[in-house]
Amino acid sequence: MTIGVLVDLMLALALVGLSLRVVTGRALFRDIVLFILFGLVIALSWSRLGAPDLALAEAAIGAGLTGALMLMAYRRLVAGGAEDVAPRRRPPLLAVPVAVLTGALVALIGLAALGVERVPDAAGTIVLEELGASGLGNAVTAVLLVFRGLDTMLEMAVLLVALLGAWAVLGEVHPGRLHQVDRRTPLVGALLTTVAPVTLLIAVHLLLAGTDAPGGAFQAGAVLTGCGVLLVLTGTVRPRAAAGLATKLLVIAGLAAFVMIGASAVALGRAPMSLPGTWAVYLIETAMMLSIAVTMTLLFARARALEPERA
Amino acid sequence: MTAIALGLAVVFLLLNLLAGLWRIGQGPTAADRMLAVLLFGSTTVAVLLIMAQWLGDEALRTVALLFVVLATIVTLAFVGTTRDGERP
Amino acid sequence: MSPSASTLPGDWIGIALLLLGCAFYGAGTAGLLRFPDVYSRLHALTKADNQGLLLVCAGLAVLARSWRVAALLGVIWLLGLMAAAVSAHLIARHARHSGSRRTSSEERP
Amino acid sequence: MSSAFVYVLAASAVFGVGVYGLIVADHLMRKLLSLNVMGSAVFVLILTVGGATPAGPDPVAQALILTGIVIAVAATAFALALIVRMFQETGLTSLRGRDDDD
Amino acid sequence: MTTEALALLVFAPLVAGLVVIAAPRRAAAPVAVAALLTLPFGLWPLTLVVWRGETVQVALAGFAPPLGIVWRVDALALTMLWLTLVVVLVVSLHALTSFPPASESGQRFWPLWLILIASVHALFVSADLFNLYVTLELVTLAGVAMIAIGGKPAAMRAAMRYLLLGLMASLFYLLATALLYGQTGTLDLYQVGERLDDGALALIALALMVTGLLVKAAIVPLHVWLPAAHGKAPGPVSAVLSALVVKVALYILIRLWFWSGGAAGGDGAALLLGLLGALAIVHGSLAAITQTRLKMLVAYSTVAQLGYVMLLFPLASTAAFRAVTFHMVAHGVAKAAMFLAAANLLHALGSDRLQRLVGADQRHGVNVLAFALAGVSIMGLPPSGGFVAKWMLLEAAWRQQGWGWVAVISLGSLLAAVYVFRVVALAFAQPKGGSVRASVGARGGGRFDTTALAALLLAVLAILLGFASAPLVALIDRGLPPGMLP
Repeated sequence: MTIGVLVDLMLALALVGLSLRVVTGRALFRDIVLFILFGLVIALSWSRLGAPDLALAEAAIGAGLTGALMLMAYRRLVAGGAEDVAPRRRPPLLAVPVAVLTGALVALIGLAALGVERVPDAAGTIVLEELGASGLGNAVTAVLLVFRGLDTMLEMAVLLVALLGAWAVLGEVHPGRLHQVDRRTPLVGALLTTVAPVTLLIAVHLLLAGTDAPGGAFQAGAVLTGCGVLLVLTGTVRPRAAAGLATKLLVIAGLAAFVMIGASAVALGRAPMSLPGTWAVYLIETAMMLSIAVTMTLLFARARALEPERA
Repeated sequence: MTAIALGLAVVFLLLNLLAGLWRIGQGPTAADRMLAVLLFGSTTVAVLLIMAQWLGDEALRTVALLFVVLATIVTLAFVGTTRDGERP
Repeated sequence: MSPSASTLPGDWIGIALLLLGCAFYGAGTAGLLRFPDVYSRLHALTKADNQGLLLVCAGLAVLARSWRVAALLGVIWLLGLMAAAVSAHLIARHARHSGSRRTSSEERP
Repeated sequence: MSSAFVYVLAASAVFGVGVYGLIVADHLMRKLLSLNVMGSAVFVLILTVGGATPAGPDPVAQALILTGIVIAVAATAFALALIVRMFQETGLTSLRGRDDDD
Repeated sequence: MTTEALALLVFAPLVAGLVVIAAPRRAAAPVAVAALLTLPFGLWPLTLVVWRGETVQVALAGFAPPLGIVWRVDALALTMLWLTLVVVLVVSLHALTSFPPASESGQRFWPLWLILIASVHALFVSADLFNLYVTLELVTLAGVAMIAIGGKPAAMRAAMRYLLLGLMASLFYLLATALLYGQTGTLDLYQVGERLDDGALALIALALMVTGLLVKAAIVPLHVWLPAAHGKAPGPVSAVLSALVVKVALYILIRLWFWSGGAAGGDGAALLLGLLGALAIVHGSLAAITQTRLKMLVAYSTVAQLGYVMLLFPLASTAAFRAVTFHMVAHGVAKAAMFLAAANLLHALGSDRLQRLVGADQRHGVNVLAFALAGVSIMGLPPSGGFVAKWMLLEAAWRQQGWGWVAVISLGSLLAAVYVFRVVALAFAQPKGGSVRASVGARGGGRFDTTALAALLLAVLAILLGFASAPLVALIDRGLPPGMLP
């Protein structure tokens, strides 16, 4: 057994232990914290499995964003008087056998699948062969934007629908009251002036490098969301009653860019979703990054729009 | 030798993480749990940096950078979250 | 840089720094586990971990033999320092507001 | 024993745990946590059973996971919005009880 | 020409949805209507090609599978697209009144509605397992959002349950997709079918996928989310959920079974699916009979009617395929009519408790008529579309001497008659004391407006399908699964 496998075993142990606590615990706040750590360990696992693109996405989205969203929702429930600690209840009789059986079944097929010999012309292999033609150096980005762009376009639609759905059930918005961390606290102010620009830099770096190295619009968008969340939490921006045109345009930008380029290809006599060049990849990715960041920040703030807080 | 040292360092830091889990389970206050998250954050950064060297994967340094930047945000979300929520 | 099979003389310095850094991490964790109240735990953890991160970064910079990587590691350490400072401050403030007390202050007059 | 072997076992266990949580959990947010845990398990399984190329894990499998991660966070965000509003309207954080009201 | 047509079906509603979000309110109605009216022009060229017995294929971005995704329209897909077109156009007519595009509620409804249409189109034409996952997720999320749109507690509870179960089902589907990809190296439905062996691994993967789809298709016993979700949603949403959205999962299931090697599961699995269908028919119908609310009754009727589709798997003959596909169309049209009529009555009477219906025929005759006509089709009485479908299915079962199936199909129609007649009889009943009590809480539902017109239009179509069944059957015959002969 090599040290590598030892590391894998430890991560695996942490995954199983954490998931058990997250799922069976009875103090919600603690278990959300554990869930964030679960995401962190998953990110480490991606690193071990040789998938840095996924590690980046998991760090930013899986652990960071989902965790922050959960904490925020928790805060709203508790502010409304919800109980944190659940009473102990007898679990349904079949729950344990069903869970154990499902797990065992999945393990069985997963292990069996490991033994399957790889097809020589698997899609992933062809991607690597055709990578040169796509003009990109990062195979994952090439799949997402060039080879299977339709999936990514529809995924942007999913994100948009999530926001529209959240808006539909928003109810009354109370402008203002969101943050509890005062941005005039000296350290927080310093944080804002350093971390916010650094997040911006990292986002741009991930976006630009993402065509050839790990990274891309999703990771960049998630990092940028981190910046947005920071602004919301420190009260630098506050919710507004209605979304203006700028907000709406930012929210739809990613999908709109994809749709326009994908559909205009048809008008030019090419197959739908063909991209006219590498510049289109950058254009779409930039639009996607902005849309992801704005959408997720709005979902986090539970707002239709945000505006700078006037001091 | 270098590879072994790097691997052992990762194993040692992961053991630290597992120990931190105990503090989260134990509490007793929300702040204690958040402290453990802090431990997780800083240790993960170190693990990622060492793994970048160990596995020869440049991109993991970017992941580490991302962690450093985003770690504070979770703390901020936490501080805003628990004032009247978490019982001590 | 790819993992090298042979160890150059300079690498020993890197490894030593790295392992020393890990030891600091271990000390921080020990503090988190053993110290009596939230403030002392905070103290132990953030201080030791930052020191640990510095040593780990230094060790890795030696091992990587690349100025670019060294610079990146430096930036990461600085940001980590910043993040730890702010986080520790916020957590401590939160703990004080929600009524946690220092065990030691009860013992001293 | 290979890395993939370890992660398949772990992910399967985590998947089972998630199923358990989905059945047993009462609080909607915990159900959502369980779903997310299950989702992560599925993602790990996709990468491990998706096969590998000489240049690392299958890029198509990675792209599928990235898409899956974004869909998961979008669905989670929407579900949380729904949970919060439901709580504001009914004071409930679970789906227990009857559906019958005007 | 066909490429443009296909692109139009997906992109036009999507673009319209985006414009409605960003443009001023008064632009919403014209934009939405314009987009909807372009859809027939997309469908027509496709129909011409498919009618010649060909299949339309478009490799997206020019990459053939396994590298890329393919849009593929055969007769089955085209049939579902036509169902979508009819239902969507008429229900949109209803929505123009019930969710005025310039109003606050309309501003919430229309973008989701247009994106839902685009995603249903994208789903029916997709021939890629993972792309189907994304579209399925999109359809589900849009559906959930639209159920919850009014912010009523009961609707939100229903939406929540639907969302949780839907997400779980998606994970099963996704896991199975990964397993199939690992084995075949492709995500294309048809290539998977060619490359898949019938080893245990493939079977388990398919079983996982089928389980996920059964949840999304609300097949008993995995139907628990459906009644409230469809029953508590706003009228146009209920209509489109019952007519299209649940069919979407069944469509993928049929594709998987007959085109991607799912039938390798063997007779045992097929029988199991058929039995679930039979159970759905009986349970759904009995539950519908015991409901005290109109929309819940209609929702349980959907649970029952979906069961018929499942009979295809054990029968697995050309006749059964024809019958079931016809049934999906006939039920889609009739059920949309029924939900619209029920929603109109609910709106007019202020409640959809069945007792409130007494005497409804006098003030809300059009809606009652629409409900009754649609009911004729649901029951399977001649000369409706429902009759043709059930008759064909009965014949298919009879010819294979599946007496059990024959009994279930007949019983289902009988039970359907009970719940439909119960409603109609109440509506035509003489109110106590001879006065029209229904006027209490009435909100201007007496007029013959576009909402009633929409319900009636669909109901009439449901009947007309019985008279004009030949072209539809001829279309279905052009896209039989591989191995089935006309």
